[in-house]
Amino acid sequence: MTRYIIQRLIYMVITMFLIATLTFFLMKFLPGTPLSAADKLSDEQQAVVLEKYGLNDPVPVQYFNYMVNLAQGDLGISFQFDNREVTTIIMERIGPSVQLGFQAMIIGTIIGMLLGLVSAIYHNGIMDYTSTFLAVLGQSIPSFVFAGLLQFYIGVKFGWLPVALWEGWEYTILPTISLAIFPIAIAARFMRTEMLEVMGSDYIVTARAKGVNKVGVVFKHGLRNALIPLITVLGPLAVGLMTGTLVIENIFAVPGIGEQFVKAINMNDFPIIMGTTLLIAFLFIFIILVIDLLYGVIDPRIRLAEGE
Amino acid sequence: GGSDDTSNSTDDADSEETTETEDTSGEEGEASGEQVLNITDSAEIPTMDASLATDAVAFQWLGSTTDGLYRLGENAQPEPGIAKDHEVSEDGLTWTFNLREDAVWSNGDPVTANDFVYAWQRAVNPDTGSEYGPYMMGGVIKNAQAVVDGEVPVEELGVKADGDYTLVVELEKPVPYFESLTTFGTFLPLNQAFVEEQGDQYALEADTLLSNGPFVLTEWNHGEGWTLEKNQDYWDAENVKLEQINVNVVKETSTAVNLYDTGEIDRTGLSAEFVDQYRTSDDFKVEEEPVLFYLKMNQENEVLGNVNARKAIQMVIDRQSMVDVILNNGSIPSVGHVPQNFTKHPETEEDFRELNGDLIETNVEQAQELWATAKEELGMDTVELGYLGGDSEVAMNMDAYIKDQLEQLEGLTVNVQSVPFKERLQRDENMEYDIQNSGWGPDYIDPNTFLNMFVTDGGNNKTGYSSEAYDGLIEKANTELAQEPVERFETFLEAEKILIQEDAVLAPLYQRAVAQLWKPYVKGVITQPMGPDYTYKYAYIEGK
Amino acid sequence: MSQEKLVEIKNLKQHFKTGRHSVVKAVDGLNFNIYKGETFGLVGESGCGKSTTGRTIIRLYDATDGEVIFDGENVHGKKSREDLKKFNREMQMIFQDPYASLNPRMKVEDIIAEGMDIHGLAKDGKARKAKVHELLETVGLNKEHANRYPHEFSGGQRQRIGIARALAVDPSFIIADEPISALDVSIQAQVVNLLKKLQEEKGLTYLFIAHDLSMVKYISDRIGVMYFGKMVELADADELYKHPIHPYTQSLLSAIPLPDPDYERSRERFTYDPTKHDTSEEPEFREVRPGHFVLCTTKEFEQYQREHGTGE
Amino acid sequence: MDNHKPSKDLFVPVETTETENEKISRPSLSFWQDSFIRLRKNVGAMIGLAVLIVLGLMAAFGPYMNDYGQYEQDLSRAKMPPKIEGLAWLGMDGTLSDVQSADTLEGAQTKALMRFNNQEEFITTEVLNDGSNGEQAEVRATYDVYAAKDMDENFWFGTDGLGRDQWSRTWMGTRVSLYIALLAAAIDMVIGVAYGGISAYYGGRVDNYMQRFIEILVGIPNLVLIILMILILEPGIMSITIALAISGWISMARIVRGQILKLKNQEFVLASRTLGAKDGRILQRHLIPNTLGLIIINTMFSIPSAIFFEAFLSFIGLGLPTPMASLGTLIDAGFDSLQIYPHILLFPAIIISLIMIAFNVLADGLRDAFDPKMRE
Amino acid sequence: MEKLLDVKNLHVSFDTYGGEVKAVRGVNFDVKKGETLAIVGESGSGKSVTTKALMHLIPKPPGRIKEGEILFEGRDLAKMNEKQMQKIRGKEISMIFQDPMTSLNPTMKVGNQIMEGLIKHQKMSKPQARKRVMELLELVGIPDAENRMKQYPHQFSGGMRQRVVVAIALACNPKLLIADEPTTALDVTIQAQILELMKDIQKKTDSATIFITHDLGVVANVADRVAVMYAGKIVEVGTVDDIFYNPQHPYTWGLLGSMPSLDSADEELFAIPGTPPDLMHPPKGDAFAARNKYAMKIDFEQEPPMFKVSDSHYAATWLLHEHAPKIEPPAAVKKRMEGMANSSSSSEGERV
Ligand SMILES: Nc1ncnc2c1ncn2[C@@H]1O[C@H](COP(=O)(O)OP(=O)(O)OP(=O)(O)O)[C@@H](O)[C@H]1O
Ligand SMILES: Nc1ncnc2c1ncn2[C@@H]1O[C@H](COP(=O)(O)OP(=O)(O)OP(=O)(O)O)[C@@H](O)[C@H]1O
Ligand SMILES: [Mg+2]
Ligand SMILES: [Mg+2]
Repeated sequence: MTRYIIQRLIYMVITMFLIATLTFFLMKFLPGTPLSAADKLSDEQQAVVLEKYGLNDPVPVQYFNYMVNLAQGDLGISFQFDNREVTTIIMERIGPSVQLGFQAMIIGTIIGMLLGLVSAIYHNGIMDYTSTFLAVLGQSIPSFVFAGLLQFYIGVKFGWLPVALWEGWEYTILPTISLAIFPIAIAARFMRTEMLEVMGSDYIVTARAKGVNKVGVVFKHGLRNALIPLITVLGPLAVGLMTGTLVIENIFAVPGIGEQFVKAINMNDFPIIMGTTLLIAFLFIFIILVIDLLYGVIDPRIRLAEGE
Repeated sequence: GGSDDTSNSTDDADSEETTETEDTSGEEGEASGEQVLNITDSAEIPTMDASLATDAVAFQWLGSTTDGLYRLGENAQPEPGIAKDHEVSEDGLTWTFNLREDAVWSNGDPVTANDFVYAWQRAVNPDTGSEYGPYMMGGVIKNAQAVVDGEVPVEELGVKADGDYTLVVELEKPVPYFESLTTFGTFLPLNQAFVEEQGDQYALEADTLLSNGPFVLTEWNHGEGWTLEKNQDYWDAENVKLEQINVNVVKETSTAVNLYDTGEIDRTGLSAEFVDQYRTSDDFKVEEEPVLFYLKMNQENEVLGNVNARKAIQMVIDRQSMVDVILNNGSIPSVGHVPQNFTKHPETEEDFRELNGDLIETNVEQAQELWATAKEELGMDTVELGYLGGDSEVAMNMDAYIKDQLEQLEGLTVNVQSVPFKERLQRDENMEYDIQNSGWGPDYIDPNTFLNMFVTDGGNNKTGYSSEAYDGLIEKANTELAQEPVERFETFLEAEKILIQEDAVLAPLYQRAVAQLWKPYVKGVITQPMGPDYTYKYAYIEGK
Repeated sequence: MSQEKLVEIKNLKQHFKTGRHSVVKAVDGLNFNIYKGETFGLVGESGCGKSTTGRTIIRLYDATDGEVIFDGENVHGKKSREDLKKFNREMQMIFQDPYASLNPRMKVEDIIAEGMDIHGLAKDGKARKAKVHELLETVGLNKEHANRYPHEFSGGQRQRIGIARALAVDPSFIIADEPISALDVSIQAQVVNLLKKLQEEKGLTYLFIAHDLSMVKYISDRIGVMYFGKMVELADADELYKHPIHPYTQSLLSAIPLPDPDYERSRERFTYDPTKHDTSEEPEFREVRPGHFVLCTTKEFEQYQREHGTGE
Repeated sequence: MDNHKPSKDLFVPVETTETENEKISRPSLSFWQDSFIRLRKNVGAMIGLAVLIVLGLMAAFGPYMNDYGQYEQDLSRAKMPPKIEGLAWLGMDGTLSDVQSADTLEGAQTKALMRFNNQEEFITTEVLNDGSNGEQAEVRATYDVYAAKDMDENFWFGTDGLGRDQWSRTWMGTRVSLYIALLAAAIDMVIGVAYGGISAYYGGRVDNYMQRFIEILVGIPNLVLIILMILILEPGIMSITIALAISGWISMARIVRGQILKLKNQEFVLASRTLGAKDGRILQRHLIPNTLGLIIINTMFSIPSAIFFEAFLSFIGLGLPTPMASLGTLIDAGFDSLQIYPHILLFPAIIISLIMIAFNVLADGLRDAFDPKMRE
Repeated sequence: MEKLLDVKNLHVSFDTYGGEVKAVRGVNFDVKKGETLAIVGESGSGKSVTTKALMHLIPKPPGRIKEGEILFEGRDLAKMNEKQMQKIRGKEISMIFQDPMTSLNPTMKVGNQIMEGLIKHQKMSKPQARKRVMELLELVGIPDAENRMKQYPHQFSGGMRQRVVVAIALACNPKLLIADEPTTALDVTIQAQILELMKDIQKKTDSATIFITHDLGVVANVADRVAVMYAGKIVEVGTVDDIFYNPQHPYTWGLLGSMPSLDSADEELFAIPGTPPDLMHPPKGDAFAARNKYAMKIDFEQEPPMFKVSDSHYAATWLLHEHAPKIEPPAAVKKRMEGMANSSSSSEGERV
């Protein structure tokens, strides 16, 4: 087990290295310089400023420097926020995104799973159709439309919850709900499919033959077995949500990383793009590892050592 | 600063606002209730380091926390800041500023002439990596360009402290608008000891920066918002009524409007759709800005090299409908390249715009004729042009509209290219475009800030336009006539005619205004045509 | 039945790596011959390596060690594609699970003709169709079945389709890996009868793998008993049933329930205890009675000879 | 048990022929026919299919059903509300209405009129609250836009901010969105299926490297790739499609891989191998067809992602070039006027939802139809 | 002996897209206390559906019990609702399924799976239940129960898993045990062990068993009485000796004839030709007629009633009718019949 994890961690480092390299060179194709006032400066003046960021060195040298710094945990300084450390900026911004993403995932998974379970239990019944319809609807309405409606009705019209901003726990509710719609839809649909599959298997009949009631069968026997495909899709989705969603962050004025990232791309803020990319990539790979480990926890048959 | 950003949402970061202030600004009212102002800004403060600042948000909050030599007051008139007054030498090259002695930094240090010397030297020092330092000071302050180019040491910069409270500035050439220039963020003083002590960390957090102005930045949650509190040690503290300003970063107009409706914030910008909804509201205000939008045409393009083609393009666009329907925010059609209500004739006090009148008009028939002539001259039947558009929501509608308008010209096909902001800058820089939607706001209050853009090889020209006559007029205005305000002003009038009427270098579109909602209890906020958008020094809350 | 060897299996080994350090010795040193025209039965409990043996012989797995000599040529040394193709035509396999062994999304015609397509045996579409129809009739189905899909057939019919598929390339040797275990008793008989009929008509040679000893006994000429990857006993079918020598074979035989209540009431089951063997030396495969080989040590060999004698 | 005496002459043996015995009493159906029958009996799926066909037809012909072009601008008729003769009760009566409140009734009246530029002759006002009870006075003004603009023809879905006919634009947008969805899904299906199939089929080291490559691809944010694409290819449908295809197939590849890992040791695959089939044949004829159900389902999941991804690109200004429209850009454009001109958002939003729901229901039906377990 | 279970005229159907599948079409049988009834018949003949219907375990929809009574100790199970059935399942009637690999929950510890029923039905506390689980595991011959109960199914071999399944079924001392092909998936040696185990336990607990299989060898081993099913009906029922030594129904002949005996010579096996009928459209008359070598005209027109062969032996075939011609059963079957020790009844039956 430990051995396996160590092996995976080594893979992780290699993958991260490759991603860093690839992104670094891709970024060199991005047009323009990070200067915000490029149009105002003469070429000589621009060169002077670029020198400050080391952007006048040949690309391989820049790459080498970046990698050396990266190895020391130094992601460099941002271009758009003069002199501010990328690490600091990401740290400031990741918090709200992770919190929202996490809350949305938890809510999304729980509600989605319940909807899916209801669907599976009352297969082809009115409850099934209702919950499937809700799930599909959740999947089809763009989240920003939903967010806009929530903000207007819950926030402005009824005044039940804060409209936007980031000043306390109650401020997270609306964005969380808006974000949770998609995971709810996905979880519900996967749960339904898997649960139907599981409910048809022999061990469920065995459990029923023991006299276990329907709820017991579903929760004690069905759930865990239906979970594997669910976490497979929800894992990457969680990373997606936790690393920020520009649209929701903008609508609710959440100081998250998604907005930051898009802006960095627009502003050619290479260090931030790199830093965020590495963070997202790390989270992705890490989540995949966690999921693989979770498989083993959920399903004792899956032994990790045999993974490869 | 100049604004190439056509994304003209009402609370855009790059925007500059006009001298027009709302009705409350003039009267002296009685402050009552809690003196707290809640507002939003459209972006995080990129930096609080005056040397490095480049955008409106930074200048806004630098301006609120720091006094320079002068600060813009009502009607865009410079009023004393750290400088009590100044003298200008005969030749207009030496400016001597007398500083007040009661100004202190928020760490207790007095504000001295050396703080300016240090700040200005730092701004042009190549090691600092300032973008605006070279731009604002180069060619203005003696040796600034040479320092930037590394030819002379920074100490040679034409700014010296004569004792603690006298600042002597030497210029390269007479600069009639230098006084208004000193209100600009790049010229703000820095406390040398403090800055050097903080090193890399300077101005990164609320506690690594100093203020000497009306407010102190007390809390700074990057990306989320920040809080300013009244500076009790401010030399003019008695005129500052506001105790606190809370700023939150909000990007979506609809979000800001919703916040406004629930009373969370005291001001919001409105997009066209919301204007319809709030036009009848008592809180509804429109503020005109001296920011111009226009089509830039690349004369290296065969077709656009033809003056008749350019004139046709100028004429074919219906500007009135554009501002009424698409923008719907009080913007006005633009008919020249100097905004209205920006500069006045030094003697007659007549507005520049009024004097020069409409340099273009919309006339589709005439445009068609001109276009036909152009096609004949070029020997072409059909023409295809690329159109480098903006990338924001309003810009999309605008681009679609302009495409539609231009295509009224027979045989013209316009291909809209939406590219990311930086890519647009890059293409402009390399002149890889045919037609481009551009905008520009003033850096100082003088027609020169608009008109000198299009001199041959000017850093912002990028149209391939080159005219000896035009270059000559601008050159003359800035040298010979520097000390002759009236002739100088008239020279600019003439230059604008050449630029727009004769040579049709640009197709003016509109002069921007912003539609806003202001809570009626907010009083005394002054809006500015350049530098910080708003002056909150005299703001107060009454009757909340 | 001739004594001409069709397949010789020499010291065949197939080890699977299941982890970094763990290896499953599914087949561990098998030696036996299959004569032309005979049916060689292979029995043993689940997991003893019967399927692996069959699959290794037909090269679905590459052998870890050992040789499979088919018609005088070493199958496992073969390299060229052409040689392999020839070999693929000569040797065919029938699989255990009639449901899993037919692609549910192919028509019966295409399933049966796949081998012909691969080897280019049919000149044109017509010839292909004709051959498929002929094969269908051979296995007791009819023409109209060609256009159907596997799910429309019963298990027995499916297994017959599987047989037709194997026959399509005119093989001389067929490995039948538990072809009847998944079938209903009444259908088993259909398939077994068909296999016997085909053997008579086409002179086929079978390797018949099963764990149901009564069927194996019925169809096979000679039977090999496997235990944990090794052959423990090999003899003529009747001989093996009458004189099982190795204790494992004895236990296997005693475990088969027969459809005879009286017999069942009196049947005594004999349990095999592998620890009771003599461990003084590596056991070897020795001929205890004529044509009857048993895996044993010298000591055991003597004991077996004493108990079971050479004569009748 | 029936007690009547059967007649004696019935007790004669009859010959039963072999062929009769082997007769299959079920009608002969191909796999596809069989699946299609099941699909046809699935009411939901058929409704989904019908909706898609109708939407497809509307996308094809809708824009030509009236005289307005999708790009035809006329600022004088901007933001017209929808009007369909006979559907007034649905609110599609070509009027706008708004409630204004003020301290006095007159104030409210004035404001209500001012709201619609004081075009009194076309405004009907209705007093909701005369303010006599100490509350704010409220007046609802209803403005007949069509009368005011002297418009004879009707805009069925209204017009947008540039006076373009929303009906035409919506169907043109549907066209683009359907195209993006289908094409992106197709490319993603092709690449994903091939990638997953090869990775799983060859297994071992090939699989290991191919999976690591996916990890790397996943690690690089889409946005960076897309911006690069857009710079190389100019923004437009092509670059969006390619951008989607760069990374959209990953989940498909994963799923196909999982399935093929399971399938490749199935006996029918082994059987094909013993016949000497080459890898290509096995993949094409045996493995991929048996993954079809899953592929369909997953494709249905990638269609909404594709549509939303396009909308997202539009949101950040990297979508279709002006003045083209997709449902995504239309919804995005309508979002800002959600509260006051809801019709601009409403129709595209309804259609996008319809598309998604229809695809989903159809996919469910298809999955059921292809599921061997659904077979009796 | 007292009847524990009495099934009368049971009909079960499935509503599928294709139409109604009449899987069980009027089945009558009974099980007495302490006896073992084997149900044989080919695949798809309705054995599983019949027994699952007893416990309301057929999937609903599409399945439903159309008519019939299931009297268990006098109570009609067919009329019970899900709640009531939950009290019967596992406690009074329990079930063992065919495949030990799939009938255990892979993600639940073995001990917990056994414990579940105990806690539910016997209201035992956890420690009590744990103790009982250990007893049960020992009873079914799994050593080291203490540790084994904490393991997961995949850590058990096939035979051991099936023992666990048996232990689950036995947990609450049911009065009736239904074993649906409990050994089909196992190899002969393990099959023998499980069969011995089941017989052993039955002796100890005196429960009745319904044993489903299509392996006649197994039937001969375990059964007291045998019911032969074909196409949703019971076509012959009798004691194990009746069925093996004096079979009357041609289908039973076919079943017996298709088993090679160890000493049989090289003669061809008797195979039942053709395939079972489509239960969506069951044929008129005798469902077996189409595959019956001895079919008569009447077989295609009228359904045969149950003819009584002896007090314990009944068969539904027109061959037993007085008018039917004398038929020689196939050689293999005849050999059996000859070898039968005490054949008393004639091959001609009376109608009941
Ligand atoms: N591909 C493989 N990888 C690892 N182990 C394998 C593989 N195939 C078979 N084995 C192992 O080899 C052993 C022999 O398996 P094999 O399938 O040959 O048995 P068998 O005698 O055919 O059994 P059964 O009667 O159940 O079919 C088993 O322990 C099995 O787990
Ligand atoms: N869920 C279902 N839907 C439709 N038909 C079904 C269903 N379950 C069983 N049947 C049908 O009922 C009939 C009887 O099936 P059953 O499982 O009882 O057979 P069996 O005798 O147990 O066969 P086996 O020996 O294969 O287990 C079959 O024709 C089968 O197709
Ligand atoms: Mg096997
Ligand atoms: Mg069954």
